[in-house]
Amino acid sequence: MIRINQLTYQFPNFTLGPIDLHIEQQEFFILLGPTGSGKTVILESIAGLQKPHSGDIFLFGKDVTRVAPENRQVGIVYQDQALFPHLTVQENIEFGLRYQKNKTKASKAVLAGIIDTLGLARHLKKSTTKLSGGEKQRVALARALAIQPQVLLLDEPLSAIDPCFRSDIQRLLRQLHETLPTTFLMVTHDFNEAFYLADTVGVISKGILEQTGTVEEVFQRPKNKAVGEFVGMQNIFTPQREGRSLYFAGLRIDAEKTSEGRNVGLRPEDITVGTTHSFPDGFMVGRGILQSMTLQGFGCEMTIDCEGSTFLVHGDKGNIRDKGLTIGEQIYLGFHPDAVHYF
Amino acid sequence: MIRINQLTYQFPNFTLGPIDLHIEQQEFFILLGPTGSGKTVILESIAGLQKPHSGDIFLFGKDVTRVAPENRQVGIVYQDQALFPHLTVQENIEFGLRYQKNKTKASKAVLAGIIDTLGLARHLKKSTTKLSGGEKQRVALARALAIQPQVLLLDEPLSAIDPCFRSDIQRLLRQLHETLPTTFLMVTHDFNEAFYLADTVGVISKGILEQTGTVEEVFQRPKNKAVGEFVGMQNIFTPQREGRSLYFAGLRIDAEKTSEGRNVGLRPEDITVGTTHSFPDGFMVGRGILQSMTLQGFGCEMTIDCEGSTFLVHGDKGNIRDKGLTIGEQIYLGFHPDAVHYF
Amino acid sequence: MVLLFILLPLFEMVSQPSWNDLRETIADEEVRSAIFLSLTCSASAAAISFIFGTPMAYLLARTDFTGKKVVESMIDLPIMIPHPVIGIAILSLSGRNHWLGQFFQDIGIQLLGTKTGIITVLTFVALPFYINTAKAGFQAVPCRLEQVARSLGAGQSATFFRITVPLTWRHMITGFIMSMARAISEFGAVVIVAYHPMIAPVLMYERFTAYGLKYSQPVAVWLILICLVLFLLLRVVSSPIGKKN
Amino acid sequence: MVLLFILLPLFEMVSQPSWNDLRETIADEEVRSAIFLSLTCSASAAAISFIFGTPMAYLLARTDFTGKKVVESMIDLPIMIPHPVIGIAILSLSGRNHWLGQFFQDIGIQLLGTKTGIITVLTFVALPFYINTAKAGFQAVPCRLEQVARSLGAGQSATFFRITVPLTWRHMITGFIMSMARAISEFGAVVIVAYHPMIAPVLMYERFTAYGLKYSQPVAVWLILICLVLFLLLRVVSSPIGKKN
Repeated sequence: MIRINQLTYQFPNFTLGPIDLHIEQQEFFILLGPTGSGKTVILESIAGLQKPHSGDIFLFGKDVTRVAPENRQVGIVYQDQALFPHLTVQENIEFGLRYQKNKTKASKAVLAGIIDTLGLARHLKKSTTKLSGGEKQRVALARALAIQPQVLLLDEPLSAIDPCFRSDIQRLLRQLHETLPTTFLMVTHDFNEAFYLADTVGVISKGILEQTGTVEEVFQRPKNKAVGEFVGMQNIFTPQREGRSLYFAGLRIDAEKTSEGRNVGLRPEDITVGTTHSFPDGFMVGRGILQSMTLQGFGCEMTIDCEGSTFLVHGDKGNIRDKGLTIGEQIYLGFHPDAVHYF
Repeated sequence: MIRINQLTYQFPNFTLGPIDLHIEQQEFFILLGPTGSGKTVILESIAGLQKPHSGDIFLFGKDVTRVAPENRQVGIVYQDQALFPHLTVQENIEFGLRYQKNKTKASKAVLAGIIDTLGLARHLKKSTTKLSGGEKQRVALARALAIQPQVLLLDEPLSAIDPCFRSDIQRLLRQLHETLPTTFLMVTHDFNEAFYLADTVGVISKGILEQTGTVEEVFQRPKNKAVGEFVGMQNIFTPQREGRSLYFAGLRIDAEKTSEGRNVGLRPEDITVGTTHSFPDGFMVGRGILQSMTLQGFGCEMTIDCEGSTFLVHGDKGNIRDKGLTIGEQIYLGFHPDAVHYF
Repeated sequence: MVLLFILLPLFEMVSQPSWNDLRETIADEEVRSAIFLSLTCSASAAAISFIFGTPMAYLLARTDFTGKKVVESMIDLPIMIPHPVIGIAILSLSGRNHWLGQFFQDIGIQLLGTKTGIITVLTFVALPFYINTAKAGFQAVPCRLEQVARSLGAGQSATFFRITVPLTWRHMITGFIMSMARAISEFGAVVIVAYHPMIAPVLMYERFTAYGLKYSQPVAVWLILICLVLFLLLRVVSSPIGKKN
Repeated sequence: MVLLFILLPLFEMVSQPSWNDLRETIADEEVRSAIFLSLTCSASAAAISFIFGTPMAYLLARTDFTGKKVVESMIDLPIMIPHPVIGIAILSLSGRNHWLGQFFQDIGIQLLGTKTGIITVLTFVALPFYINTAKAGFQAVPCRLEQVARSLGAGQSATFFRITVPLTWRHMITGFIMSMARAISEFGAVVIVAYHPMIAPVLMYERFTAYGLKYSQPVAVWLILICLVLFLLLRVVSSPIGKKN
């Protein structure tokens, strides 16, 4: 269990915190945030590699704020892997073993298991410089896991890897987390990774931890606009009062659900479009002008102007072709009221 | 119009080419390939910044193989932007102007238009070090476009930008290409970018240009396994002859369409799954065991074992939940015969 | 402790002579002209290094050829060679029984005991310091910036003066000052080529051998103060380079 | 042309003395002992630099503190200070009328005209070369590697010896050789502290003043050959560093 109390850092151009964070044992916690939001600093403070300006860090009930990194049993995997260039793959993986107190046969079996799971058996004698990005990342993982850490810290482990190999490593991380008794804490700027891997996520922005909760919670009920934008709600509007009701883009919303000055958010993929007014029962339906339509992969991205508010909509390419939409023409858009998020 | 004849390079660990390439005027051509496949070298040879080992380069009918870079009227935008750090944004953009022969008022208007389109007007007096990644990339674009080049070369312009801003720059590139009389040649390793932007694509791998054609052609009819894997066909099988027919994963395929020793490819998103045998008419249907199921963003990734062949399938999360699939159970998968690609 | 080892001797030496000694020494015409000669010869040597060293440094930073390592080693040679050897080597070349020395004498250039000789020797020792600093500066400018400038229509020399020089002038100035400081400090090579006209280190050596430690100290103090001023300049100019790291 | 300027004098000097002169010179007991003294004193100076300079270099590479620039400037001082001044400064400290000199004499250490004095002076000039090279080596090792080693359970000293040293020993050896070469080349500072016992550059200077150019050349050639061997060693050891760039 990791507990961080009122952790702060002061840098010349940047202030981090105060951060309060609680991570359960064996949880897979992902700290999400844009580049430069202070995520790596938090990891390094847990590993003891950065001295906090103030605040305390507890690992499994023990105050480790002043404990040297070598006595914390915390493994760390960096984005750039940081493999020891003068050692072979095997020497890298086994680097930490001699410092472990319980060098039993059991730990050797664990190590063999890790090497096997990560598919590194045939690379053991190689120099680390001969490996691909994905292989390097697996060596870095094996090296950190070899010491059987209580906590594994992952600093954007996927972003330096070619996209083709990213899903392999992702799957591997999921698998490792399921089989090992280790608590995983990973930082990333990609919310798809969080969606795939995390039990719990925290969103950090400009040094402030904006929201923590289960993946579903944070993605479906972002607490504020910053989190909303970060988890992919590209349609964010501020409803206006007209008479006794609140309106946005010509649509009336239930005044019970929100109040003036707050925002509503909609994901582009939750909106469907059509040339007629026929939408499933209970849908909120708006009318607008199709302004642009761009193909993207197997989907299509549209912008639709509804009474001055611009909606971004993702749709299925084939679906849209069938409906025969034309730019500049009137179009209907609809969505289930549950797809509207209030924050 | 760009024409490359038998271009080759010899590097200590790498041989490129011979490459033959023909790009039409005002085309948006994208050269796709993994990191280290020699894409940047091709761009630099067109710009005159690398001397080819052998081969010729023609721009608009003129042999420019031995022409100095400053006389080619070719703009280049690098992934790392390469802005001049000692100059302001405006000085960067206007750097090339004094070397242009036709300094008319018209070109000033064009410049103003470019600055406007790229939204740089309020940054002109700033130092380039104060800009974000996306802003820097826009300055680099403006600088290259200011000299009104015949050809604009783009070296992975999106990969160094935070994912949130990538789509903005993508839209901008599309818009610029539509309004300017310039031929665009971009290299990237991300096939989604190619899908969104390109008229024509070329796939390069290990120094060899494997296939060129329209986006649809290359994506739907990859010429060989290397291209197939690169454009997202994660299910590639080699059918086996049994009696007079060819089979893969227990499915019989039309012997007219392929021959022994060739491959079939299927995209994960073209396959649908179900617990019963009910699929639309004409679908090819196989039976297998659901081996794994992992949530990913708003979708779900499954692996299904069909008589020894493993299929990777992407599906809609809600859809799959409704069907109540369980790991280890029997499951049916189906796809339209048109979704099968032969190469 | 390392710092103490370097600073203590210097500090003690500076603090030993009285103000009176210092004032008397600087009033001495011989001392003043020796220091002046030291400064002008060093500055000339640095200027020559700048003119001939800049293209060489650029070439070494931008191109890659077989034997580049050998060339770099050769440029570093003057740092390693014993100083009197340098003086002897240069004199060997200018002797009357050597064709080059003969040629120089025919056009009126003499090295032994002349200002020209001093400057030649100082340039020899100063050159590597300039070239290495300037080379580091050129290497710090990404090739890509120059390539983009070329693609925007700027020719080779326009690119050099509008892109490369603005980004390396600090290194160039640092190199100039370093090579000048190195030239001022030289004694062993100069004393062989030209005992007269007397540069400051030679004068100081003469005073030491003729009158003893006490009389050489004030000259040393003056020389050290001048070096410190140069050195401060160096640090002020080069500090923004340090900040970038 | 720059290369010619550096190489021609050296080449001409090496080619002028006959084989006979060279053989006679090396047979001379005085020459041999001077060269031997030069080598041992320089090696001692380099070794002292290694022992005290390594922690200093590591500190400078890994920590950032206000006044770091000032400290770095001070370490560079010996490069810039005129060589006779260095000699005079060190003598100033060891004189009988100075408390430190008094202390040294009480414990039996004397600098003027002793091997100890020579080594002290040579360490003074050699130290910056070692520290700067070693510092560059330490800076080239990413902090992250050390951090990861710490997180894997290795203490500070285990990390230093298992990670840092294996990745910097080339730089350390290069620094050792550079500081030794710099020490061998020194003349101006040594001649003030210790004319006797005579190191090679001093001997050469004496032959030059006493007998003229022709008699000093063979000694110079021998000295230069030894420097070249050192130098080749330096390049052989440091070349893999160059390849990494």
